[in-house]
Amino acid sequence: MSLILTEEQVQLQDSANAFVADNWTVGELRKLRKDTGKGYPEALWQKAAELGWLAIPFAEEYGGLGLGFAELGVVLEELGRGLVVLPIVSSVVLGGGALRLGGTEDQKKAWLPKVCDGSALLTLASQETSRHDPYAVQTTATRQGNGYVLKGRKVLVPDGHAADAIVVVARTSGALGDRSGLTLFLVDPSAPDVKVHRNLLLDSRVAANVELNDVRVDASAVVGTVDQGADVLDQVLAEAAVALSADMLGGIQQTFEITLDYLKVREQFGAKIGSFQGLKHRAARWFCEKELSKSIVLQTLRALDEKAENALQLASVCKARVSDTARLSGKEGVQMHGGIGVTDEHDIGLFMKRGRVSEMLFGDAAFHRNRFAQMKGY
Amino acid sequence: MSLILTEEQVQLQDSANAFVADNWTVGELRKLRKDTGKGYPEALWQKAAELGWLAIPFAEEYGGLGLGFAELGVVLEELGRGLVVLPIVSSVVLGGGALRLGGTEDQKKAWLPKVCDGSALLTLASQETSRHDPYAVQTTATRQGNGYVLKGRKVLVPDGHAADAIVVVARTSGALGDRSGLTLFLVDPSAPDVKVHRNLLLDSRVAANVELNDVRVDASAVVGTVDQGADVLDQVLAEAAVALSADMLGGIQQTFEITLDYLKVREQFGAKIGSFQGLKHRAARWFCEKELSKSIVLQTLRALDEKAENALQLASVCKARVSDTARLSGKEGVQMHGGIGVTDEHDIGLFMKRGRVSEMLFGDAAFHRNRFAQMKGY
Amino acid sequence: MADVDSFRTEIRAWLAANCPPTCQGKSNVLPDMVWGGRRQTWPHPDAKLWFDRLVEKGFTVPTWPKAYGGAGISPAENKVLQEEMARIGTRSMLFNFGIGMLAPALMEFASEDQKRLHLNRTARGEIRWCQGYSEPGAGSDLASLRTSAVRDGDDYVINGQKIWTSDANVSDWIFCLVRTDPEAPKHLGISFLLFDMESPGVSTSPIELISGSSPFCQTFFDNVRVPVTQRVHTENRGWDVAKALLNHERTMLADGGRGSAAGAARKSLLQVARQAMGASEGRLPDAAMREELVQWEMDRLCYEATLKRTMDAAKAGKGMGPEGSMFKLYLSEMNQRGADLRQRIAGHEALVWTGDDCPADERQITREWLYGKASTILGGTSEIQLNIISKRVLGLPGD
Amino acid sequence: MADVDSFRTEIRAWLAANCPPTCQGKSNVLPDMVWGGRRQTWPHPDAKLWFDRLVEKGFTVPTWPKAYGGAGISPAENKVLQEEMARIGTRSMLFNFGIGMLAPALMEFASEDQKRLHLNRTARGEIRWCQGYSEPGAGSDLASLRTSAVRDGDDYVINGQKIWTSDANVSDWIFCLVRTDPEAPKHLGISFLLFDMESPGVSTSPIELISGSSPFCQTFFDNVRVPVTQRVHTENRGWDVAKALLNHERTMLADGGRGSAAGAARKSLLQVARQAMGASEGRLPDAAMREELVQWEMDRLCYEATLKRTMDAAKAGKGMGPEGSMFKLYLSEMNQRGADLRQRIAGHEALVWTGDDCPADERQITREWLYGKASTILGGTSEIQLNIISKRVLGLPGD
Repeated sequence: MSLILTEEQVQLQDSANAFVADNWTVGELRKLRKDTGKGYPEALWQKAAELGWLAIPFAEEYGGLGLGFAELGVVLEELGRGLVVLPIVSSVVLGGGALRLGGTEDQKKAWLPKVCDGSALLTLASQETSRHDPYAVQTTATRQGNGYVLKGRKVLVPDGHAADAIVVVARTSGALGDRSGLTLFLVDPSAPDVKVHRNLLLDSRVAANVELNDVRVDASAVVGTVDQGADVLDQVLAEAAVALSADMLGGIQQTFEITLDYLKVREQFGAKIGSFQGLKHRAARWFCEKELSKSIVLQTLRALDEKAENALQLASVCKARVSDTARLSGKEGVQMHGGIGVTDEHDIGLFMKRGRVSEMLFGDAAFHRNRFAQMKGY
Repeated sequence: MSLILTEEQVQLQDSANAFVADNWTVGELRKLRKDTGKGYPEALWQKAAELGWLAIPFAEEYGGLGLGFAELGVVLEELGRGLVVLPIVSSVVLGGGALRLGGTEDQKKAWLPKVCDGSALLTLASQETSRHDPYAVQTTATRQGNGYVLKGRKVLVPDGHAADAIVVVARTSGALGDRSGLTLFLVDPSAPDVKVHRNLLLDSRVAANVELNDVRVDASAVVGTVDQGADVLDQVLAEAAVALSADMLGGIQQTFEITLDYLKVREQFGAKIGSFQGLKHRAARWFCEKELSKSIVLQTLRALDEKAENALQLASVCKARVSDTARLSGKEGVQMHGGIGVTDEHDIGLFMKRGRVSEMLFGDAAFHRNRFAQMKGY
Repeated sequence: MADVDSFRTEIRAWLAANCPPTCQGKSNVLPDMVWGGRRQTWPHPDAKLWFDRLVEKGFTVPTWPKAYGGAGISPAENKVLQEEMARIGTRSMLFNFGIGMLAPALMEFASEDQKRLHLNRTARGEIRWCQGYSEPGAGSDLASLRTSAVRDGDDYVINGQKIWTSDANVSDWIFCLVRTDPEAPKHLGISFLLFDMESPGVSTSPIELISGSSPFCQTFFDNVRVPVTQRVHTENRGWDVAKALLNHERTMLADGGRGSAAGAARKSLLQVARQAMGASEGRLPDAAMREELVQWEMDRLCYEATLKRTMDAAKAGKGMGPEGSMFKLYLSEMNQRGADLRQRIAGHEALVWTGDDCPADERQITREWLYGKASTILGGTSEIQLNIISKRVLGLPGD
Repeated sequence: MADVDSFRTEIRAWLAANCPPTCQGKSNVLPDMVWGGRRQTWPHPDAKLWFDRLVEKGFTVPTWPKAYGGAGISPAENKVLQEEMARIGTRSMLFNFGIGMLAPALMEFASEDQKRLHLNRTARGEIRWCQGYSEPGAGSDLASLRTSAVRDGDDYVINGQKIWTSDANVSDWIFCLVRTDPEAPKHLGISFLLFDMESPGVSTSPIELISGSSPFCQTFFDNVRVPVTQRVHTENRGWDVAKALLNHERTMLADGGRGSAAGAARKSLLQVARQAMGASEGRLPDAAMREELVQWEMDRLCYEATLKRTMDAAKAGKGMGPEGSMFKLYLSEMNQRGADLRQRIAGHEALVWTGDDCPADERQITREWLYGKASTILGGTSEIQLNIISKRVLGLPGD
């Protein structure tokens, strides 16, 4: 496993970079605050689909490109650099990923080609508690006739308001907090007993709370094995954490570069502020953290592709480290900009906000350190 | 409660300061490494007794001065500033404190006057595990006839090799880790079944490991109430943690001042190194930590004297904060001195070593944060 | 003590006779604060009545001299006054930047005429003041300001721009630093002026922050004419006034923070944590978060002890001096860290900016976290405080 | 690939014919390292025999040109050689500062005669080198060194003092920075000399550290005569050589740390913790310590990944450059933090310096912790690394 980009990956990076430059400015985020529709630019979504990005990790028989997370990571990093809002993690990694890993042949045939060409948007409804806790599932799925009845409330469902299908995690047995007893179901959000609340997050992305009021689904809606849903869920959430880390890495790098440029031009007390050791040494330490984050993202993306034995451990190392670095970057980026950094007018605050939301999605640093400790016997 | 020194306390401070200047240099510590006797300068011990310092917290009827921890703290801070080695915490706070708090009238009459005039040295044998854990007591005391038989092994008994009597914590009932079931006994270390191993600590102070091989004691040796020894033990250990914090505070302040002086004279790259923001800002932050440490020490000493409801909580805040600041001081003190700082020839390393040992005695920062969390319901 | 006791008797009698019952107790009609000035409104006529009586006695600023609108009482007597008002659940409501920051500087630097005029009007709540210090290009290097004041007959003509002017759009007068000598070294060409915000040529525009709308404004001066008599202290020596004023500001921030931010955070951090993560065997289940919370709480207690120690020293006649910078630095960073922790603990609800299905409390946590990012920047960045501590407290050489 | 395969066959045959069985496998008679030089001793005659055969083939420094004592093989071939030696459990033992640091600088700056002489002697293990850089007064400001070299006929006469000379008391030759022009700007008056440590006027004295005795020495020069022919590169341009050498040193430290310190710490941190605090329901009971341990372990993994990424980039032809400073900074601080953690976890046993009732392992932990304090100072302080990163990597302006 080499931790540098192949020639093909460099080309992909260039193309993603050009895509962002041609189609998007960070300032678009301010407009999205007032948007009440899908919450992402639909024309861009179509272009991303045309470029094949939504097809990256899927097998060719379902319309995919048969590539891996190493490639998806390259794209996400560039989009993160530009703070582009597109539901790739939701549809390709979460919803599409659950089907890729656990779906029946029928489910895959029905949905994955649409995920790949962008004509359908999938997502995952997992979280119920304030803080990420994947087995704390109270939503129940009760067997009834040839199907199940789902009842419960999900929060922070990424792009749930715009989804065409939602993979819902429900409890079919066991007690709150048990790893076993979870089952995944494919649910149609337009069904009459599903209620979707659209929430604008602080970084202008959108997530939904989803109420399931005795929603009836057919037995064919089960994704993966009944009661063993955690096998798929753990993998999907780890993949989402790593994919999101790539997006965060882009934001971290851009925050660092914007700030470094500022340190080189802003003058105070008759000198460039970048000449003050007080700021300079902090910038150097921040640089080290950024480089370490970059390395662990590259390594973990590849570990997922190679199905390495320690991939889930690395995913926790990756998300914990990148979350900490994102927090540091948000803090230093704003602080080093001084007054202008806390105005809504300047972009640096937008990077901090995106980093903050991502930090807390799919488990924050504390969650992943704890998880790593359990896996490793600490 | 005022957090500034009274006039009498300022006088006491001046007198302790003069005592150190007249009788001691930090370099004496290097000699103590080769000492195989009591491990502290006996002539100074006698002088300290003559100045009344050993009598500070005891009632006048036992030869004491009837003063409090606020006063003892003033003395310990100055001794800590000079890295003076005297067994005040062992004899006055630990051993003497256990008798003061839990001793019978006979025990007090027999020992406290001798503690006050320095003719006897007391200490406490509590710890058994690698890390401080006051209820993890495996040493047993089994009832036999009119007395008890003690069996077990104690570690890190401060000045245990030089003690005339040792208060030993043993288990009379309950299981390992239980708070109840502990009993304190006054043990004669010269008894045939007691074996004392003298250990030189890394900061040139001495502690002992004590083996109790079926040591017989009379029922009159019990200090406090059988099975309820933790009531006295908790208080004694808290008082020792705070008293030691005062000593550490002295070391922290001296480390800071030595380093600050060095920053003002040492030149590199044609300038005083104290003019570099990289060091300057760190010195300023260190200053803040030092000031916060000083405040919490002053407050906690007074809370002990006033028997404040939250005194034990404050003791944990105090020891945790001062331990963290001592670690920071040792680290910054040595690092800012550069190469000379890691040589045995320079004093700064001696301050780091004393701070390190003190950091770990009577519970390190992690222990006290955990304890505070439990007391406050976190 | 006899004096104090008789003063207490006197105050009780005066309160009994003058404080309307509607202005006492828990459900009184008083507004939280009276900022004063031409925009002041009153929720109830009794509140206005009570305020007028306070003004008449000099009790809005009790320790100021009577000649300047105060009551001329001692700190000890003022303590009694505050205790007695607290006892019946009433208070003196006047609060604005004029009292805590400008007034001490005027006492030290203004002419007698200026003091009589401006201190009296401030004490009577007739002026709400704002502060014209920062400029977009200057930042931490305050003294490099460029707003110009050019002498023209008996007036200065002001042109330029200020930023971070709190409440400029609702204030009456401004105390303002301007450059009167562009040739002199930067600290020696600055003057300190007072003028009416309704003067022709003054305009303001509110600043939106990352946390949303804010009390801060940009303020523009386009040929604003200010009489020379409204300059405080010698021409080109305004930096002396500014420095004194900044010291008062830091002291006020350190002390003010005590009741508000730290206090509010203390009440809720553990509560927020319990609500978000519940308890397992009586403890917070997330050990990593628990550790961070405890560290924060311990820092808070140590900070409180330090504040108390400094106040005790001040009472004993030892002034605060440049350590004020330590309080600004530590308090702002500690509160920022507390707000960060609270937001992280609160979890998903605190990520929601707007939405129909989310509690307002959590949304507020996020806005406070963002607003707190300004606390280590505005009023002197943490880096400036570190410079001040290392230079003025530690005596380390300049860069 | 065909070439590599045939090279492998060739090597296997040579090893089979030349490597004594006593020098293979787990219980071989080889010393850990051969430092070389006049004090070299051999634990077993076979080890000497094997070493001589390695020297003869140029396999102590396989990638060096044959003319300088190497085997002139490519990096790919060297990989095969190392693999094949590892396969039978043998190795090339030669290690000293001459190989990793001095030799690359000589290759770049020395005359052909100097290269032939010194590189060959180094490759043959005839010289153990030490480094004469630091001076007591100079510290991080290396270039302000004051050891003087005054021209006298065909010699320089050296007077002055060096510090932190590792193993000076057991080394044969020194590579040394001296001041040849006291009037020039400090970087432009330095020359780079090589000379014998047995020259009259050289003396050494070991330095005791806070951790106890150490390999470091002070080295004194009292009218030491060194032929001008032993100067490398132009007079007064020795700083060019020094800079190149320091870069190699940092690279070596970053890479060397991988196997030793970080590796050793990894094996034992969790073990130390389990031994000192046991486990409760399979987890370390002290949650605060557990959190610190996990953070450290995660940092270590991220550091390893970064090292790998850089090596992968180097393989692809992208040099390391000034990022070397990042590795020195991060590795030394991470290992220092690891040593600190280990000592704190070990508890009371690790507080004991000497005593008859305490395990040696724990006493060793304390010495390592203390010795680790030097790692962020010697070989360039962390502050110097931060300066280098901000200037040379980030392009920030100088102070």
